Amino acid sequence: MQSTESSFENLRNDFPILKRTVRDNKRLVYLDNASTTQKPNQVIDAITDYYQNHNANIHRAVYALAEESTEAYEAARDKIANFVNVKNRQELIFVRGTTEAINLVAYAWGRPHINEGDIIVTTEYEHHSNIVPWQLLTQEKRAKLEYIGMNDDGELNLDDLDKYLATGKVKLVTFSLMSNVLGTITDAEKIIAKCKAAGVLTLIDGAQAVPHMKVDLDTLGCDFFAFSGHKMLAPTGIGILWVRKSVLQTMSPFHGGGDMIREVHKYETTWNDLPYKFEAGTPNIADVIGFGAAIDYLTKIGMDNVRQHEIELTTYAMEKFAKIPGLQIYGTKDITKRGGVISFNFADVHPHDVADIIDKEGISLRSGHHCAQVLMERLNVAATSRASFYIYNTKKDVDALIDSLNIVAKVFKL
Amino acid sequence: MQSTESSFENLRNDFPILKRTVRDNKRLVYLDNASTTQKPNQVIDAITDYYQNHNANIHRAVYALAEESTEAYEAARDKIANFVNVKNRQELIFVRGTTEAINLVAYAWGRPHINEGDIIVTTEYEHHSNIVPWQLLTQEKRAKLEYIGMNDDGELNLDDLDKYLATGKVKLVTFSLMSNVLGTITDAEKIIAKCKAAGVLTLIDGAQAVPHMKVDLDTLGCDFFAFSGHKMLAPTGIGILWVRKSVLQTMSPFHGGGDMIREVHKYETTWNDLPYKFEAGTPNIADVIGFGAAIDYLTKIGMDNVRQHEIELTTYAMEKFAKIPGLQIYGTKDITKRGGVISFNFADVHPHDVADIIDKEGISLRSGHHCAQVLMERLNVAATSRASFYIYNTKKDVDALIDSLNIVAKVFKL
Amino acid sequence: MSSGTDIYHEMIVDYSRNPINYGEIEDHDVTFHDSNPLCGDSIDIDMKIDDQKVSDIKFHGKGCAICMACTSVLTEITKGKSLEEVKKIDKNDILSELGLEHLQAVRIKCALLSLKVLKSALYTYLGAHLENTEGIDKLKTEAENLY
Amino acid sequence: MSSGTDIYHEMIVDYSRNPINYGEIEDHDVTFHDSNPLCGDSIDIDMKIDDQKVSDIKFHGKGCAICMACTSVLTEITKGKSLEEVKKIDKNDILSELGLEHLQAVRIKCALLSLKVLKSALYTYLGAHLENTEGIDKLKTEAENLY
Ligand SMILES: Cc1ncc(COP(=O)(O)O)c(C=O)c1O
Ligand SMILES: Cc1ncc(COP(=O)(O)O)c(C=O)c1O
Repeated sequence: MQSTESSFENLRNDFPILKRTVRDNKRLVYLDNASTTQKPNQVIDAITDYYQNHNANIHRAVYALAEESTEAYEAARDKIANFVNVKNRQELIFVRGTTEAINLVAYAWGRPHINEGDIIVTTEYEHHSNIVPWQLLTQEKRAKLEYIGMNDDGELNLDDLDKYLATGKVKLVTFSLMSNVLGTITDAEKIIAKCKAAGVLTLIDGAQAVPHMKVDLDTLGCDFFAFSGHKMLAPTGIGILWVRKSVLQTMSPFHGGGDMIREVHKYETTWNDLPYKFEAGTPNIADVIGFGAAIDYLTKIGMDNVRQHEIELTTYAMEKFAKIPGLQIYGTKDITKRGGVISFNFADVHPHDVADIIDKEGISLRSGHHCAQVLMERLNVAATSRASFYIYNTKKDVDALIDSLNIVAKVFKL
Repeated sequence: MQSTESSFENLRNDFPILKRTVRDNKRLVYLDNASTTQKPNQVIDAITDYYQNHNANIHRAVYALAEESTEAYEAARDKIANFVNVKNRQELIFVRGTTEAINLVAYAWGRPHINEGDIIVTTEYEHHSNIVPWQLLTQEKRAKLEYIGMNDDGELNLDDLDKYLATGKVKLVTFSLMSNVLGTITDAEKIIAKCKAAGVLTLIDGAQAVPHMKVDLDTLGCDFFAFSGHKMLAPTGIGILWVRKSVLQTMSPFHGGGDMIREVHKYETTWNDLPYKFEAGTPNIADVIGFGAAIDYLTKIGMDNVRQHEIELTTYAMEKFAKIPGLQIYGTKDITKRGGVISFNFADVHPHDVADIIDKEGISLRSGHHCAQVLMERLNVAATSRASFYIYNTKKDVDALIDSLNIVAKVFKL
Repeated sequence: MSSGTDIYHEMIVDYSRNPINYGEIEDHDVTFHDSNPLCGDSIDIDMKIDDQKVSDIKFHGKGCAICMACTSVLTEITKGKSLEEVKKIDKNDILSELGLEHLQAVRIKCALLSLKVLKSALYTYLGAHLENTEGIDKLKTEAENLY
Repeated sequence: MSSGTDIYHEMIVDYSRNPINYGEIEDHDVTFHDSNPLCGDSIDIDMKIDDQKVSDIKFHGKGCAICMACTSVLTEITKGKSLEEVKKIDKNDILSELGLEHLQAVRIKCALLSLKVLKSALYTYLGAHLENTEGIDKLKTEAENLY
């Protein structure tokens, strides 16, 4: 597939929802992709096919359906391993999403390894799911949670990291590879290099990065990595936790139950091999298989093309935004350092009112704190409006957004 | 709908998978319903419709799609509340399945409430997911896990319960409402009455009961109740934890992240209202809605009819089984005290070999320990074969099973 | 103008820029804070109570135009009322005043956050000034049944 | 007879009822236990080692006909072999002996459980009898690369 506007225009046909209208017969302009993406027919059909033809519980039975479903489930694991360049499939654990992934680490790695006085370092632009689990853990263990600050362009101040590492007490540094509010792409290589030099583990929240750019875990060199399927064309309810094997081997079990055990006796139990030790109970089989179909779809497009498409759209949108008086964009303007997420405020109009008014024009835009209240405090705003793009968005969508902002200006007499 | 064999025969048309053949063009005879059930078109279509027309993240946005998906998601919660007669929807938490539900209780209720020397009581016929979480918890807290034994008919010996309650140290009694191996229906009322008298909380694993009989949580009177959607026509990846509000209010948060918070600051956070405090991150939205469709489907049939149909099938099967020399059935023969799950062993043939041979005839049967190794030890067997029925099974399916067992007899020269 | 912008009429826009009763009461008899976990709107209400009547009321916080307008209207309605009357203030009193009867579910939460804060403040005050402990259960039930 | 019952030929059925080398060795030089978490099959292998050779081998445990037949064949193959030769025993040595080359994935685990136990026993023995600690990393790598 060529990375031209017309080929991206064509793939809109794969997304049935884009054909519907909303409110007063308005064309749907879906710009909340950082929250969740729409699904192509290929993914929807994979789920349907699974239930119509193969559905059975996995791993335990010998009959035909069980054989087929187990194979499809494990094939999806291989596809995902390949997609983010993980060499050892035993390191990939299926979870509900990024939130469960990070909490799993906080419980199964954090509780055995974090002690009183230890420090966990996160950043000011994290999603709540990369803050609250560490608050809970550090409170329980009388450890400390510290924040890497950022400058006004939304770039991390790595001097803060040096300062914390120098204490010798840091056990984990955790950060998002792409901010879900500012779009900032974190300089992961630099952070990981510093942490490795200090013998400190790193966790990356890849929820925003993996859907929008090529990510290579083998070269990245972090120790934990989390992402969600639903933000990259896959169904809701499925995501990935990757953990380097040498670290995974030091983790306690998380959930107890079926499939994660080797032998259960009344008073003692032994554990199954990796990754199954961390996949207790009947997993979300159909959506794992749907995730595999989403990976196939993105692979066919090519992640470099996805990134290129978003760079084009974001550049176009930023130029248009710059011409609207009173419209303030947050984060860096350097397009090579940010993804296709644009947070803004429009004069003194509250983001909720912006979102509500333009919703009536068919524009689906997120307003609020975007699960990043710490960042809102840092930016000294109550909320922002946020437009975020994906493969099916076009310049026409950006134009529609700009037009709708004119209505906001009229209503609020700007 | 009338509870006649013919109306149950008709609803087979709703299940596309039942039309397919397996192995050498054999009719699919699906008898592993205790593991997971097949899905009717109504459920598959609900998922498809969600992705084709309404998909958006819930709770946080104002635009049209988000409004629709939030409404559908919360409507499913109401349907489920109604189905198991829960008066307060705040008490229903969406989880991946029974396993996650029980682990959530072990972490979020167990860790703040269980102390050294306390006792948690379970039973000998529990699924691993109602044993291992309590092993992990009691080991961490230096508490004790005790077992209510059972007689050779697979009925619990409640004298054991009395004995443990008499110590005054029991904090929780947990049991399955229906055994997934023996089919035993537990006398929950009696156990709960004893526990209430002793001021002890009760947890019920309803994974096998809710799909197969009317369950009324309002009259039952337990404190925690868990079940899985995929065992009752709903998609994989979705289940329910119900907790009595007064108990839920004493529980710590489980996962930290989006949607479960009220206000996040750098060093402290406050929690959202119930049930959202326990639903961190993007939930499995599509499958919640699919669960709602499954509830609609079962409600239309009527759970009393479901139970009646299974009683008829089980009676028929038990009579046929009784005539096969060397075939031993486990558990009570009293059909009013058991569900449509029949575990058996056939002479000296290992259950795996039984399952493998009859798979070639199209029969999907489970063999193994059924995630109940403690029970296998109690029965003094390595494994059993298990046939389990659901609404779409017919006497023809039972006949096919019986015929296939003749082949096993021939191969093993019985 | 499309139907959607109908709710953003003159009065709402004005109130959002010039809210009534905005500020703090230093020597308040009761204050309460709450926020909307979904959008981050956050409101504090301070009240002065004399003779079982709300002699003064002020609010501050951050919120959208709907939230600000509703809080303005609510505080205006509340001022001077007896505590028994405040108990009876209903969401429709606010919504109808502003023509917001048909708000969608998410926005209803913006519109009614201040009512929730007001009622919480009221029951906090009542709880703290109970003459005997007998009334506490009744109060609790009343408070629990609010939503 | 349908294709599926092909794997259940005479030899498999016989071995399942009358396994070879079944039992325990009281004065074994090494013993190892493992089980298949999915189905509960469980095997112990005991070995006597003399002059770097397997002078005796016995197994006990519970398993299906496939598991029992394969373990019988495996122990028969192993007996008398040098430890270096045991390292080289391959899954196909067992599967081909019993005509099980085309087993489905779940059943492969039944067929090869005993091979896993044998190799674990072997490396346990080798690890315990290392002459110096230098060889341990090589051993570990060999053991890790088994599956
Ligand atoms: C009685 C019982 N409890 C718990 C479970 C676990 O349910 P799930 O795998 O959906 O978490 C099962 C299903 O296997 C079961 O039968
Ligand atoms: C950066 C980031 N981390 C974590 C999450 C949480 O992902 P999920 O809700 O799928 O668990 C999100 C999505 O909202 C996100 O944008």
